[in-house]
Amino acid sequence: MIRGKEQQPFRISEGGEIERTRPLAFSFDGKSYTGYEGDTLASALLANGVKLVGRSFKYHRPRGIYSAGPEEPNALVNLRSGGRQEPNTRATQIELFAGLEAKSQNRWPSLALDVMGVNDLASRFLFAGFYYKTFMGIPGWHFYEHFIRKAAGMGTAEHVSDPDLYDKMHGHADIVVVGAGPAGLAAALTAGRSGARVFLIDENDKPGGRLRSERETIDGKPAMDWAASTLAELEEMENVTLLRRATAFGYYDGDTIAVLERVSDHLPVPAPFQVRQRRWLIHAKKVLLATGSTERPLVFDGNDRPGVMLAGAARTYANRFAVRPGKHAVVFANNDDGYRTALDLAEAGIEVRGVIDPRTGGQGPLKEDVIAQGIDVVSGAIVVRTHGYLGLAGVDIADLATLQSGAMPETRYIPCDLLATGGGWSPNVHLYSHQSGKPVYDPAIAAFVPGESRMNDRSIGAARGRFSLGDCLADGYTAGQESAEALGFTTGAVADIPSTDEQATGPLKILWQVPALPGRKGRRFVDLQDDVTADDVKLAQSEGYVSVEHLKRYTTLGMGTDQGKTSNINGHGVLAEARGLDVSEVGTTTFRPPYTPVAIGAFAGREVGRHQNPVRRTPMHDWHLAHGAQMMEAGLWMRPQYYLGKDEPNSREAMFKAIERETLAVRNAGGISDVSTLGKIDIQGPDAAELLNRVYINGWKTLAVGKARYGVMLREDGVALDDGTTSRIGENHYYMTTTTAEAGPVMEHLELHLQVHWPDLDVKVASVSDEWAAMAIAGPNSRAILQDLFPQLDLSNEGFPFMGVREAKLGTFPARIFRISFSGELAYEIAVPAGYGEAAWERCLAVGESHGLVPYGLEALNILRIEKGHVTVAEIDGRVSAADLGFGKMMSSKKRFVGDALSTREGMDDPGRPTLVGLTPVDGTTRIRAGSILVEDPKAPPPVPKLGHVSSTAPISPNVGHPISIGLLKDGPNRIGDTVWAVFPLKGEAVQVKVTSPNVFDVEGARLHG
Amino acid sequence: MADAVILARRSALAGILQPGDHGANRFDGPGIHLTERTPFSVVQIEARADTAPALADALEAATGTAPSLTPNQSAGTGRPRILGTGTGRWLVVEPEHRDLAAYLRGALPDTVAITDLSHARTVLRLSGRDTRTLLAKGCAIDMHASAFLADTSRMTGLFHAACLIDCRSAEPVFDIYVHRSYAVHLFEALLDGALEYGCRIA
Amino acid sequence: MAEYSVFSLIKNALNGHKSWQRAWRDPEPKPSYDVVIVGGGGHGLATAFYLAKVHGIRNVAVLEKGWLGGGNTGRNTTIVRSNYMLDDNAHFYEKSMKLWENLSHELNFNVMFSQRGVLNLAHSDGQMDRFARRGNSMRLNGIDAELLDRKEVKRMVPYLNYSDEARFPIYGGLLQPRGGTARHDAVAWGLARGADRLGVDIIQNCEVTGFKRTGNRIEAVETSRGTIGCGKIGFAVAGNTGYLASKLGMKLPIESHVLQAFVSEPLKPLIDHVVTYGAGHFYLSQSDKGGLVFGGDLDMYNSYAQRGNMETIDHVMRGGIAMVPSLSRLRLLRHWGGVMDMSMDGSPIIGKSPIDNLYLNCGWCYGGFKATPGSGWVFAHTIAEDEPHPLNAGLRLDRFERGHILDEEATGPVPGHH
Amino acid sequence: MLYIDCPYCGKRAHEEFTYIGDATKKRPDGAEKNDPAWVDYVYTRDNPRGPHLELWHHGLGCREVVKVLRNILTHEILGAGRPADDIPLPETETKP
Repeated sequence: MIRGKEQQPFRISEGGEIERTRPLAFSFDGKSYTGYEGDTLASALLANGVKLVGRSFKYHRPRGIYSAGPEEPNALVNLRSGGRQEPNTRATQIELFAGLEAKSQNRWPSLALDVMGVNDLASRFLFAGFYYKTFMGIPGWHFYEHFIRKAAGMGTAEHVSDPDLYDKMHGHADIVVVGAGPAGLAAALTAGRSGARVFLIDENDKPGGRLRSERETIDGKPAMDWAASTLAELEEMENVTLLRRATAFGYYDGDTIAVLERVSDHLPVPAPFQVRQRRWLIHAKKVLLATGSTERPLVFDGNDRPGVMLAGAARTYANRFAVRPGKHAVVFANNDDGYRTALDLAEAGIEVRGVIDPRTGGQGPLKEDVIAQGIDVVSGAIVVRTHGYLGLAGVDIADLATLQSGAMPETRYIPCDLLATGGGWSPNVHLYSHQSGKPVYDPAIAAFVPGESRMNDRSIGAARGRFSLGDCLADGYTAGQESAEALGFTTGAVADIPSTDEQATGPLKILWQVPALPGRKGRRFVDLQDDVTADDVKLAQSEGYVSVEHLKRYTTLGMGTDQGKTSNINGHGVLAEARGLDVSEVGTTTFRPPYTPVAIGAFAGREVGRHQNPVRRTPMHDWHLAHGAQMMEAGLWMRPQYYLGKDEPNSREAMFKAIERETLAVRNAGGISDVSTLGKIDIQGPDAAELLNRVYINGWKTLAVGKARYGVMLREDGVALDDGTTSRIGENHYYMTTTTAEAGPVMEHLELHLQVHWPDLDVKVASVSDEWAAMAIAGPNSRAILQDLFPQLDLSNEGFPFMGVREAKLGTFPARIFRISFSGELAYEIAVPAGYGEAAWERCLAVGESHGLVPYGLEALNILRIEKGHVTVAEIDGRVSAADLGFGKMMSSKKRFVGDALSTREGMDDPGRPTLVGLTPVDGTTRIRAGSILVEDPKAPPPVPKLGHVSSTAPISPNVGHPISIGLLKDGPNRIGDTVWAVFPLKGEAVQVKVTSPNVFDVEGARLHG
Repeated sequence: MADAVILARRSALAGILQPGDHGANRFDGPGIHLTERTPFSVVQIEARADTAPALADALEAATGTAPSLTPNQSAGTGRPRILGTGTGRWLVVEPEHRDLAAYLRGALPDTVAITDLSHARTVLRLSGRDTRTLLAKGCAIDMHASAFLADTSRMTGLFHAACLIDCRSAEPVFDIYVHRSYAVHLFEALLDGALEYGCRIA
Repeated sequence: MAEYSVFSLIKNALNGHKSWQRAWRDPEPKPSYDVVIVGGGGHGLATAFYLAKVHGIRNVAVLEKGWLGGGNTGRNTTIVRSNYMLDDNAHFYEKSMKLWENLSHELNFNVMFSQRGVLNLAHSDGQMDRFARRGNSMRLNGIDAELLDRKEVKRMVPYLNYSDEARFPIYGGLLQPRGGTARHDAVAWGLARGADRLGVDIIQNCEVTGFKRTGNRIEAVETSRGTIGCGKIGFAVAGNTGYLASKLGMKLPIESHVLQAFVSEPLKPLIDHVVTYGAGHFYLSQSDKGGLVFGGDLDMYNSYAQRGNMETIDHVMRGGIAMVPSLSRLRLLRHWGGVMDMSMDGSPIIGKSPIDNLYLNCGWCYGGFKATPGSGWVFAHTIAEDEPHPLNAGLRLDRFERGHILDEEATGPVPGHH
Repeated sequence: MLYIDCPYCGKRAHEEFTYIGDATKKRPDGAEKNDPAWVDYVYTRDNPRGPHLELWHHGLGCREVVKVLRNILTHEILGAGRPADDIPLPETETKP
């Protein structure tokens, strides 16, 4: 496509990995451009001559593309739009796709004209940590903060929802190889050939790593040929899984590698049913970290100008993307990469106007090659300053020795639009460090390398400071083979390690900061993203922030989205120089996961929206929905709150009407409610009664077969854990019920005690919560309804007394019937196997219709039980004792039970503790709110002494005729008949209340026993 | 009396499981086949640890299937199949055709705790090309064919629900026993995860 | 030492920042001190500061094994609040809140205390009732609190998930308007500078390795920088309290657990308050630098490692997206862990110990940061007077054997559940 | 993930387990109600900065309680067994 070519003035006509037959249109800041498939956004922008791509964090300085990978500090853009908008996305890692939309960030009104650029002029006032020293006065920090926050931040996010899906996957491997550069490919190859299960994980669209960026050879052929054939062999192996576009972002316990696979980020939108990203957790027996290394910048005056670029990145753009990152280049490096870069740039048709090398003397064959090409090499020299504003115009160079002697050197100006710069390479020790691995300093490469392995990991190739291609290959072949063998796989003969034709290189010259010209106040940026300069580091040091952690926190060095990939070690080097120490003595900050930032959605996977947590459904769930039930969450369960009639709107009035209707129906005729959510535990064995005796406060040895008993359990610290009924349904067979909320904890409580503390008890417990559907039928007509359901049963008070238990058939299937009551009415609970639950429920309603039976929900249930003073989780709230709930007398003194010992402590045994009482408004009409506090004097100034609180209330109690509530009141039993105040200062309310017994309805229990 | 209505044992997935093809339409056919096995009988039997071998013998005598004393092993072809679920604890399972719990109560000594869980478990059968991958989405155990062999089972968490996963064949065919109240949740999670492979529900 | 102010800032800017002094000295340890505080985090430094300022005890050393504020002071989620229900906690944390409100002035160091409001969301009627009880108790204790219904919550924080798709709908919330955040590192530095200016010796890289005892007294501490005599000694070492106590043969009602914290990439202002999700463990605020700072529940097992695991990370992120769906595409930049000294009832322990001249300040669970000035204030009082202040009388160590438990979360003696 | 070797189920990720706590605390069954052993049992902990014996409940597995020896400074799992098992420190020194 000719059009694409015209628009890409910096594109080289041949070479690279791009598909020139597949042009892709994209836009940046609203302007349209064209790139090619195989481009990144960064390479496509460079191809189009776009150099200014962002503004820095603090000073809003113009910034360009600095790198070609995950370390990018500058080129952060807001990618896509609407719900798919992604702020702070590194242009260097965005694969170009058709229609890509990107915008620059942290500028207003435009990238070229940014008003906040005024910060740059005021930079002397905005030095490191300036905000700790001011903004303390009137009107206070919160006022100033408003403006600081607006100025800070990087990208802009909006509250829009994400239309894409995320997935999570587990993997298991013998060997995980992280990174598919030469070392990783070689390791995966030898490990894979052994038959071991191998995961090879690479963050790029295709394997090769640095091989893609260099012009090296393996066995005399282009290195990428070797990579391609290796890849082809790996793809044939069923035991090898290759994850592309997948970043191993964290190393977790148990040799678990967390990986983010970007499944669809290279597409305009994910395909139907396809996810955007997939988060893997891969459990490995061995981990080979072939994570490569990151090039360090050089720190000099004006090193942040658009057009200044890492040397390795310049090679990447030229070699892999066929892009000239400039027309006239200067190379400035403290190692032989400078010469390699000059050669590659020259090959790409860029005019190289000089290689500035701070070293003196001969450095070997690469330098000779450069000189042979007629490129000017200036030894013992440095770049002392750059020129230009929105883009590089030229550099000043000077003699290093002269500068270091304190004299003012002569400077020479070289006009250029590209300055390729490199300070050596730092191994990527991030994953190694995530598991508390301690990197050690290697002075030969002026970088930290992995120290001792704490996990089953081994770093190979550049990740451990072996930078030559030959070393990387050898490391990979050997590590893959040895790791497989250590796991018991056979690898046969040692594979031939391919040969390379690298040139020897000389040592680098450590240069943490390039000296500034005397008297010049130029800024030398250590951290490009967060605008931390060498002077900031020195200021922090002079103020005593000398630990690397203090430095990081005081100056924000390394706190950006790049986590200091290009800045940390230079910053620590500058600090070390200021302190007169070696870098190894100041150490490094701790690398934290993730290696590169990970979308929060990828951790949630599909567990979002209504799938955030499982929903538990009772066997009658569908019936409730079909019959007007308004459902509410009860933990993971959904339960009916109340039932609306066919044509009733879901309004507040209708709700109150429904609740009243249901409450009255239970008291006057009959109601049925779904109590399937209660925990149910099957207890079998000769020691079952002994177990019950030990976990409940009351005695269980005398309970007869066919009878149920109410019990209360305590925690070991004497606080009430749960209550419920347990029935004896056979000689050695009991059926325990728990509250809905405590079903799990009680089961675990029993299992723990049986397995750990009382293994001698011959008893087994099994959860049968899901086996039984349960429904409560309550009300004066319940006996008649039951009789219709179970004509075979004698339901008289004598034949089936209160707390009796019967087994009977309901039609053809078994049912358990319990004469127990939560509402205080004559009531029964029927349990049937869950698959018959809905049928039994419908049967009850069909039979009960003529008796006025209606379904009732939790709201009515709550009113009914408050009328009776029965407690729920609102009272058993994790702080009350059995005695507080009025169960003091139930606590048996004839046996020992869990929680008895610590119940006797003074604080637990104090008779003045708040105790359960009933509370009625003195005026008979004012509603008492739950959560009210009971006080003597509603007008007392704070702090007001508290007597207790209101735990449960019913704003309407149609049966009693006035609002009712229960609560806990200090010295409660002795205060019955008194009045106190229930205050609710959150709404400015105070209600005078009369203290009563908790039970205010049918106190004698005539109905229950009716 | 409408006993016929009452007799109808209702699956937790009644009305939820929609037969047909769902999700991606793959040229090589759906990667996942999903069915519910219902009605199904599931009975837990548990012995005191020192009587486990004796119970195993009694179980074999009663059912014709010898349960394995090795952890995580399944035995039997289906009528019944016996799955190890703990030390001295098994699930005896089969398609419902008799009152299995009552039968076992009659056939086993009374030192055994027998708990009918037929209604407490919903049983899903998953098969097809992508089954192991689908399971790996929601479960941390190793689903690879070399690690999760036929006639072994695992109790584990699958999409946050407690499950027993029984590998019937390396093909792969898996039976998944989930607590009834979680059945819809698990089904939805499985279907959601299966859409990219195509899912055929029978 | 020069005061920090906008004038000093301008003056220094014009002279090239040559005259800024060290924020605190780096002294050699003296042979002995009237009071030795072990632990150079916020609590230890605040204790030294108030010992010197309020009680005139200036011959004080703070011993820090690493770098100042390197423990939980420098790795928490920076939330400050006093929204407690139980009186003993409420009065103590409210004292701390009042100190926070003047702390930047008191220290002449901007700790960026930002009273942006702390909102706890409720997802059921029962939870609303519990919040009402807490809010009413706060009001009766003279602490600000507001109970918001769903509509009011929506007006305040419109970006939460109010849709029918939400698994746990929002019913309302409890707001403490005076709650907020502070710049955690600045608190350590400001206190260090403040204490130093009053004569306190802050000794970094000085690890306590043992104790010299005579009878029921500690005569001196053995450290990596020599033996240092002490008249009185206070522990303010959070997650390492049990470890130090074990060197004295003491067992405490404390377990060390790991709590993770998270920060997103920096963004322009997006979240203006501190908001907590009530149907899972997630809380969220945005730092002044722009990072969304969030946290969740403990990893639920004992740990001294300052890093956590993925299960909890997933749990937290799920909670986050459940509360604020727009978080989905934003990116997690960094996560880390802190070691929490979880007490057995979830409330702190500040007071005397079974050893005559040893005082304990521990059991902070994950609430230690907000307590920093209050903790130092009452601990200084306790050390100076050899007697707890009424504000920490309820936080005594012997409350466990006496049964006066302060279980704010009502979850019992299981440290992981608080 | 921590991988715990459940005596019945085999090696499983810790997310299948619920952490119970210190396994060295023996319930003082039979001790008098006012015996300080109860306060000690419920409240005080060694909390060692190193190997720690602890109980985990395999709730998403066989529902058995597993005793685990774990270095709580490094999270390294050094052994696992049933509650009554004696789990010795491994012979090789644990990594710091």
